[in-house]
Amino acid sequence: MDNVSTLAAPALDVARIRKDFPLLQQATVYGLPLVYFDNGATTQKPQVVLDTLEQYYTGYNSNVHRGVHHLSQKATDAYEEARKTAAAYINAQYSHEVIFTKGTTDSINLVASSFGRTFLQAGDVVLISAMEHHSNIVPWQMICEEKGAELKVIPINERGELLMDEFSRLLNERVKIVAVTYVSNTMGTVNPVKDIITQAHARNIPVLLDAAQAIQHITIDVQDLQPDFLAFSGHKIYGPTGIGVLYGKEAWLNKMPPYQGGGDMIKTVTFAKTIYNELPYKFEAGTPDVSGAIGLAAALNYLQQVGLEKIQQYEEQLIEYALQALQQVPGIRFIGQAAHRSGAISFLVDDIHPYDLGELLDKQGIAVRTGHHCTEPLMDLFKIPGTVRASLSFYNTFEEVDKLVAAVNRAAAMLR
Amino acid sequence: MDNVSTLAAPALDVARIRKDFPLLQQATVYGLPLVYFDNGATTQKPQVVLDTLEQYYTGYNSNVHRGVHHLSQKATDAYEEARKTAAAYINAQYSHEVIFTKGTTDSINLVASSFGRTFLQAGDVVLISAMEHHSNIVPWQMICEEKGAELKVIPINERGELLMDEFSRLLNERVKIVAVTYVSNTMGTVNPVKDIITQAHARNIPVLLDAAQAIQHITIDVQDLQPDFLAFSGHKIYGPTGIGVLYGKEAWLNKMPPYQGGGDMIKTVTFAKTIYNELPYKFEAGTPDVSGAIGLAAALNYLQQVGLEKIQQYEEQLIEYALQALQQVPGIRFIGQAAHRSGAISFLVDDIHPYDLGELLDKQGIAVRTGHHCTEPLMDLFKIPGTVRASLSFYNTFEEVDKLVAAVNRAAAMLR
Amino acid sequence: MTINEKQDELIADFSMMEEWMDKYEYIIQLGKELPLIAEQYKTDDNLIKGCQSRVWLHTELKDGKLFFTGDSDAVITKGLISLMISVLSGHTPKDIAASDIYFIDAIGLRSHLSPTRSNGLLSMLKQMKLYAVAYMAKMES
Amino acid sequence: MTINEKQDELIADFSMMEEWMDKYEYIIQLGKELPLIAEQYKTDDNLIKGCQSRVWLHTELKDGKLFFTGDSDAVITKGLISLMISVLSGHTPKDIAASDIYFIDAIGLRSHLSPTRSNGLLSMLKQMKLYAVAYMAKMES
Ligand SMILES: Cc1ncc(COP(=O)(O)O)c(C=O)c1O
Ligand SMILES: Cc1ncc(COP(=O)(O)O)c(C=O)c1O
Repeated sequence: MDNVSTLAAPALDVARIRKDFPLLQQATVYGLPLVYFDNGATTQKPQVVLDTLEQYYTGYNSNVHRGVHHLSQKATDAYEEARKTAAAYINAQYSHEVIFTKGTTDSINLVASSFGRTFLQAGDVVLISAMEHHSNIVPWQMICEEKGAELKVIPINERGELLMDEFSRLLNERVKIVAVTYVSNTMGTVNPVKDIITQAHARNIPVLLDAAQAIQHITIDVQDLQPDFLAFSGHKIYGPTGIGVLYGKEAWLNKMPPYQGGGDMIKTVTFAKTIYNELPYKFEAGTPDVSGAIGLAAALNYLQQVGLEKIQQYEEQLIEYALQALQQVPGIRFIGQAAHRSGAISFLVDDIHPYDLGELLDKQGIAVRTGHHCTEPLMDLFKIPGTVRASLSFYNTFEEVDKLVAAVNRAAAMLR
Repeated sequence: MDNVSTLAAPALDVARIRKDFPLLQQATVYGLPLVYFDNGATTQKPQVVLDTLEQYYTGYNSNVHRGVHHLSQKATDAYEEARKTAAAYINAQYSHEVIFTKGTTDSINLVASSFGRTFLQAGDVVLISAMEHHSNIVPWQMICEEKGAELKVIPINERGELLMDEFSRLLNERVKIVAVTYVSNTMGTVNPVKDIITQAHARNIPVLLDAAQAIQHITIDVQDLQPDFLAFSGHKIYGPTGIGVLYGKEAWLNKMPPYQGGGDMIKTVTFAKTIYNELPYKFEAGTPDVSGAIGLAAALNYLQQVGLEKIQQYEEQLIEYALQALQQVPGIRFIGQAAHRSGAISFLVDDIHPYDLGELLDKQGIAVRTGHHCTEPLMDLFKIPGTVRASLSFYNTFEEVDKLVAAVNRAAAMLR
Repeated sequence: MTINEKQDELIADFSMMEEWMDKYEYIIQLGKELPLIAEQYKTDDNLIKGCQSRVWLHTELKDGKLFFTGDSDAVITKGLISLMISVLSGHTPKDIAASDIYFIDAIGLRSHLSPTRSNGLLSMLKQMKLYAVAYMAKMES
Repeated sequence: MTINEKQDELIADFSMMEEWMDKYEYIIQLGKELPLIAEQYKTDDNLIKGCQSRVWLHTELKDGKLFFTGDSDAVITKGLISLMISVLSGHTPKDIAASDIYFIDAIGLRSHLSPTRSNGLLSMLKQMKLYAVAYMAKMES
């Protein structure tokens, strides 16, 4: 088959890129070189991230803020510089609109709890979509239950695309916030978030974007896109585990009460009355994950250096190639066939259990994820127990895709 | 002066210990070798912790739980092994009584929110002490305000010791939880927590121990001590930033609702109804800080290897030496003179502002902390703007103490 | 054959296969040959917790011996059930309860299976022993 | 002397001291000599935010020129106020508002001061310029 993607020159020199990732260079599985297609779950880290952590811990590890001594100053500077880097990466207007959290889940919980406690009342509606990750479902369920509010769901079509007409119909004055994923972690669907935000804003309804699966694939400019909140995880964008970002518009963050109490988030404390600090500190109680923030900034700088546009181009070539190559597998069925997609490819072969397929791919050195991918309601909708999900990164190669296809064929033959 | 501590042989070979800490080996400040006495704020990391992080990221970085592939299995095993290590370190009965959090602040907020929402009602009392860190004040203030409960405070004497008679008087059936620090981060007071727990339990009142400043200095056996909750931070016990532990008795944790919603903390999710996972996962929403947990376990193993008893013995020698040496400084005044103490030494010299003193110590290569140490109510009580705090670790030396004393003398002479 | 003889036989069988893919081929084959549970026993009661795939297990006592049947929606899991059944089925509750199941580790299954699957296998073993203990108690009373 | 001449003089003074401890000695000396603010002006209104120590600053206009007095509970901070005052006091609001304060960086104060202190210094500068701008507006109207 004449495949456009293979004919076009790859937008990146992937062989060179891969040298930056020590795990990709050295990891073997059962004696086979590792083929890592579980990037939706977490990504590998470039050497510069590890070096940054090492430099921090051997050079200037110290607690930040309020420190009178030299190391504390260096650590504070680096931590605040990391915030600026993250803010610049999404083109936030102010760096204090970037709150460092534990990850996407923590970010969404912060908003659900703090926004919810202030702005949600009995009878109000929180609008999510049918393809949300549990992390963008359960926090809203919890606050809705507490407040007597209702969770409503934007439905999708059989290709895994949002029904935008239904969305428009669901938007009414009862809706107090819309919380949707930018990119589906299970199906790779890229949602029309600009349209969603425009429609919601026309009714003065704020929008939270779950960008956990978008930030590493798509250039995001919050001043252009105008989300009110945006959440992502460091570990999914080539940074350390345990760190994440909540972007929030200053105006909203200022209106919201703190989420956690503790050191750094206060101005003055007496037993009678406590005055909260200003942004971003109001939302960062306790000693922050300094190494995590600095490591994340190193990852973001690395991506800028490689070039976001090139990464995006190459990933588009790769995903198109993978879709076309996988299509040749007899009996394959894609879960999610959106016109606009990124990152993840979910599939099933005949009636083979995804778990069996995943196990035999692993034994051939190929790491994929199987199961519901924390999107159980979506699985229920498609009436399937789960999928096999291959999720791609710019460090994956066309040859790795070929290996995946061969391994799927071999596994399917055994399991049929 | 005949100083017992200097005559006794040091319980540790500190020169050898220091070789394990790369930052201590190489860091200089203004061309001077660093003297790091800010261990109460955060501790330096032994090489084995850095190696563990490096091995994780270059060898088996992967998302944990539910993974079908080899790396995910390795990462899951290591993460759960880290939980067992942490559980064994405090002698928890079950490893699922150990919840990984962001740190002490996160741990206390979890309990304040989850316990508070379930067990606190209008008119109830939360009992804390006058020497608490903001992280063990503000979360309780927040939940008390939400529930209409009252925050009451165990007073202290002028030496910085809890008034245990007052404590007994304050204990009545309105008290629903006692939350106290094991060791004061500002004054180094070691509180009689065993007595506190016994008295509280006699009335069926649970006790939360803030062990942020205890876990690195004192051997803690939760089955002996019997706290219902215990919180500490990884970064203060020679582990990575961004990770911490909440220990909770199984019976309590099972009675409490989840704190955050997301991946991993659920068994099944539908839009209508979500069933929560069992312990410890119920309280660990989202991708955990895998590298942080593994790094923390490496730190705990390192401490076990050095020998907790030896560490404790040496630190006691060191603190006694430091107290006696500092006493020679003309005009010095200690804030906190408890009979039983550990870790931190707070002082003031004449009416010199602690901030000035700290700045000039820094310029002499000595890192201390100045200010209120996130214990503003305590500062208000003593009617001081803050203190100079030197906080000691087992990697500090007697010579470093001598340098501190000399530097304090020089700075005081300049500032008087 | 005793339970241990059956285990040793399985270990010998597996040791002849070098590649893990071959071992899986064998497990899958066993799965396809699994004596299927009668449909009426595929109830929620007979579901075993702790597996990513669903696993049913049913027990019957005949002439003082326990016989197992099972099923799963995943073929490899079926193969694992089949392995367990081939070792334990047809023995007395007492022997089953007292048995030391070492073939899983000896074959290397525990370290090669995905963690959820190997947890599932252990749940299965635990469940089978629980049944045995329950029948023992019944027979004694 | 113009504002810049005063800055250059300070830079020269500091460059003669090699050790940072000497520079601090000098700053502390300046602090002790600081023309103290009159007690009635040590109000919360005159407190500058963003310092670990407390800083008061008071302004007076005389013959078209601005004169500052200040105080702090910390001596080094007093020294820093003193530095700022020696540079800016006695100039017209216009000159102060338009001034480019480069001596802080040139002396190396920003990188040597603790971050809260250097933030405090910047807050102080900002406040002094704000006063100047306010007086300019007043004089024009
Ligand atoms: C006694 C005490 N409690 C709580 C904390 C808060 O710990 P973290 O900032 O690591 O959450 C600290 C450390 O600053 C502390 O000393
Ligand atoms: C779309 C989406 N949202 C949220 C999350 C949760 O991210 P984390 O587990 O890092 O908090 C994930 C990742 O699993 C995701 O894919």
